[in-house]
Amino acid sequence: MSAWTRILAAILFVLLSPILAGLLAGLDRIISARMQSRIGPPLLQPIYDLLKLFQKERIAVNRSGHFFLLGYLLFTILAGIEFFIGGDLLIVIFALALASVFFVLGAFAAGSPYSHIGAERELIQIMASEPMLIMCAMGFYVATGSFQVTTIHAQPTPLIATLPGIFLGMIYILTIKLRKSPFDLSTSHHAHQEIVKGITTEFAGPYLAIIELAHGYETILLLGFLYLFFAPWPLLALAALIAVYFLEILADNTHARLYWQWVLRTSWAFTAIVGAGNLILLHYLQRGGTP
Amino acid sequence: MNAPAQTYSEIAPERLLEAANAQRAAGSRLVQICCSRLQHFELLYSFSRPHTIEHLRICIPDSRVALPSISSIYGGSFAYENEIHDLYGITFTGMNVDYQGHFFRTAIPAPMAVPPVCAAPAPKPNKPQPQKEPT
Amino acid sequence: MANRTVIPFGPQHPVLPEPIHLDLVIEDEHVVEAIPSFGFIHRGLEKLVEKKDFTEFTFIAERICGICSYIHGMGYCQAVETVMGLEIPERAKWLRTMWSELSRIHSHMMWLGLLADAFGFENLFMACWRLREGILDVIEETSGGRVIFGAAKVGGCRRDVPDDLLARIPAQLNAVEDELRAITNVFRDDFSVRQRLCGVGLLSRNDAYDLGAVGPMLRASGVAQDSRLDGYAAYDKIAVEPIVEESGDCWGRTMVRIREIYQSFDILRHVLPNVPPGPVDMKITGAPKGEFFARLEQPRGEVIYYVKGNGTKFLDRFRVRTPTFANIPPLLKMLQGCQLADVPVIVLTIDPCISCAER
Amino acid sequence: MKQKPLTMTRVALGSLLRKPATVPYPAARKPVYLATRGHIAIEEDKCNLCLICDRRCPTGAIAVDRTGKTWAIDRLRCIQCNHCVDVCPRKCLAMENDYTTPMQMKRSDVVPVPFTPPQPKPKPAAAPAPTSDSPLQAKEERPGERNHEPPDQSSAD
Repeated sequence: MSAWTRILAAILFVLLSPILAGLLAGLDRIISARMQSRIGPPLLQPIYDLLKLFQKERIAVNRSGHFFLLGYLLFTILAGIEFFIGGDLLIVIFALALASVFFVLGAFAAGSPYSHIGAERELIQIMASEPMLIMCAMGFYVATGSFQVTTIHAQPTPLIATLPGIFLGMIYILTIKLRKSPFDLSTSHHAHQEIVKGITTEFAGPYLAIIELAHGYETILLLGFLYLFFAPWPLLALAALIAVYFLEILADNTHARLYWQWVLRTSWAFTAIVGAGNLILLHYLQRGGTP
Repeated sequence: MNAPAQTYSEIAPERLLEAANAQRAAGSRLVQICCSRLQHFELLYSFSRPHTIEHLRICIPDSRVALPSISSIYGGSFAYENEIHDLYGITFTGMNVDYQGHFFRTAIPAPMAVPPVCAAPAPKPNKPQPQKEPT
Repeated sequence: MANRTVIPFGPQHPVLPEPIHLDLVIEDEHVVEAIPSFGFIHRGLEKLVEKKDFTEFTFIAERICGICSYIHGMGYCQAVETVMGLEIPERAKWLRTMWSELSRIHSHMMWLGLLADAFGFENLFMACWRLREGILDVIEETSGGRVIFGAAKVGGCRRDVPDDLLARIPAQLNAVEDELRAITNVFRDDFSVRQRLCGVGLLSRNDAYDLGAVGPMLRASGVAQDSRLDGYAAYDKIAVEPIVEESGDCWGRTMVRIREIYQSFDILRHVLPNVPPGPVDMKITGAPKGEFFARLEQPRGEVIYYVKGNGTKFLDRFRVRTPTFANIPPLLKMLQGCQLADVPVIVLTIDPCISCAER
Repeated sequence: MKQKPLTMTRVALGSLLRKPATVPYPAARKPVYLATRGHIAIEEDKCNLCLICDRRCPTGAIAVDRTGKTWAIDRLRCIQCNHCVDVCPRKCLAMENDYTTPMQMKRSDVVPVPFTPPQPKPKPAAAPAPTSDSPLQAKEERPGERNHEPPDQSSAD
């Protein structure tokens, strides 16, 4: 990749992601509505929502909370840029983790008990999902010998062939990251939850818009991760991403919200079995293949 | 209608605990406690077994008379007793859960303690309470 | 983090659409104690009876609650009728029975939806409410209102239902029932639903009895109590078997209500073809003098109407003891020691209607 | 009993393929029934301003002005109980089965009534005396007459 293509990729990511994520969320809402026999909102509704949030009054519960939110947005964007310019996967994962920590700190900065419980649950969700992200990077490394996204992307054969377990694990934690049932613990797409909007309770107006924006960037970035599994065949990749997203919506519509203990237990168990199992198997296969 | 027979009997406030114990021993369920503000205060305790409902009537001349709580016998009675306390200002002694007047949030204390607009003359109470409180 | 926090829960809480305030003392995510307070929408309806003509008070009695509206109106009328010694026409009794059962089905289906919403199952919630529309349509077609029927009247019913309409209803009910099976099977079998309901909010048989639980709460703890057995309206001509579950947890209460929905369908199928011809109301003369406790079975449980008349057009005392009020002490008991995530589910399983508990 | 995962899938996918059950409200409306209690309408030609509906309305939504010759209803206060229709001696009120359009501010619908009371021939009375056309004059006064604080109209659930 030349320097210019890298800059172009970064700019495209920063500009297009919110629109793409907004359209995706709009589709998500329409399909969810249809699954519930409703007509649902217009396709562009999430984008209208975002623009409206930015126009609202700025009310601060605690100023430091907003500083942390900016950190959340900034590090999510940085992670995305690093990913889409073909940088180091480990830096992407660390920047993403840092962003989540900023988000949690932002929620802790507000005094509300709902916000606190939401933040605690968000920490638990990070604990549930982070091992899988790291395992994913390790899987790519074992399969390709590199943490560079460009190298992984340039593989001649799709990685899904060697890393199916890692792919399954990634779909699993995508549900957590997208805040879909049964994992919508810390906050949910609608307020009908025992801790209301949980981690986002105390943020309103432009600050809530920042969270939505960062969430959009994060979604695109995670879909980028999944894309890497099918990199040589873009059309198949697109089909796979659509299928995965549809399954996420279906899961959201066929599950109750579950307890955080259950989420932590099953996420660890599932990712350990499929992720670590895949890694170990791959390791032995490669050793056996090239003695 | 094969509705169960309803009986009303009037008892003195002192005999309330004793009567409630007897109901409990007979296996009755506490159905409700109702307070009415006529010229005096009238409390009705309803107990039911299959096919019978018994109502115990207690008349007290004004809300300063404290009544014993039956929550040691029927654990769920505290809700009724707190409600009557908050709406009528009658005090119950020995409640197992006492919300100290914070069960019902009312703008004015004891809003239901005013006598009815169109009150009939008070019925002749049987023994202990002569009607002596003109309001 | 074993420090105690107090979480204010309600009166404005999205998952608890009822104006009750609970101070939840929590430790980690466990509830140590729940302290209720209400009175946010105390409307003084019981006091209003002193200013309203006893026949016109029916309109207010119907509006004590928006869901079990019909039985409130009917219970009030029944209490007044008994005080006045009226025997209402046979057709009115059967129509009252029909509307009571329709109102039970629609209330239970709404409740199922709210419960699904409380544990975060939006699709199930929407499905229950979509099917409930079918029942609401029947109610609207027969009574003119969707939830406030406006059909109760001292001395009978305010409107008659044409016989051809009565003959058409069973087909509509069957259509709803067929679709409902798939939904109630989800409540019965689904893994994630069972995770959230089984073993949650246990109420033992003794506690249920001692704390004065009523309705599905009491029946789910193994006590067969159903006021319909008293035989008001036309229930003396219908065999009603109380539906009892033994488990005493949230799942048991859900099952009681689901089975009651199907029982109500059965009752309606028996009632509709048997509505006798004749007038639906009678002329009322005089005014109530005396007192009476009417006991009826609402969807939420046993409800008590106490009427004390003094021989004028204005009653001395009208008291409603709603099932929600009786279920508050068991609710507080169940909330002790539960998880924070279970609070909405447990509160929902008493099917709270705080506005009728406060009148 | 056995637990099964994903039992809702069939319902969800089925709904996805079917038409939505909701209607986009202001553009399309659900059908109403013959019996539906929608709103109160008046045939003003028949009305004789007898005030019965005004006095008997449980929420005080109807206001009849005899001097100004108007009949007015506050639609937000009206609870569609049909009582005014039942008590109207001239049968000029009716319950229509369609709903009124939602309003953006509180106002009363005022209907002018073209009623001229028959002239009381012999005595020149200042106020219209109880005639056969206005049978309400002898209505008993009630305690707490015309309770203008209506009970909560909204149906709380």
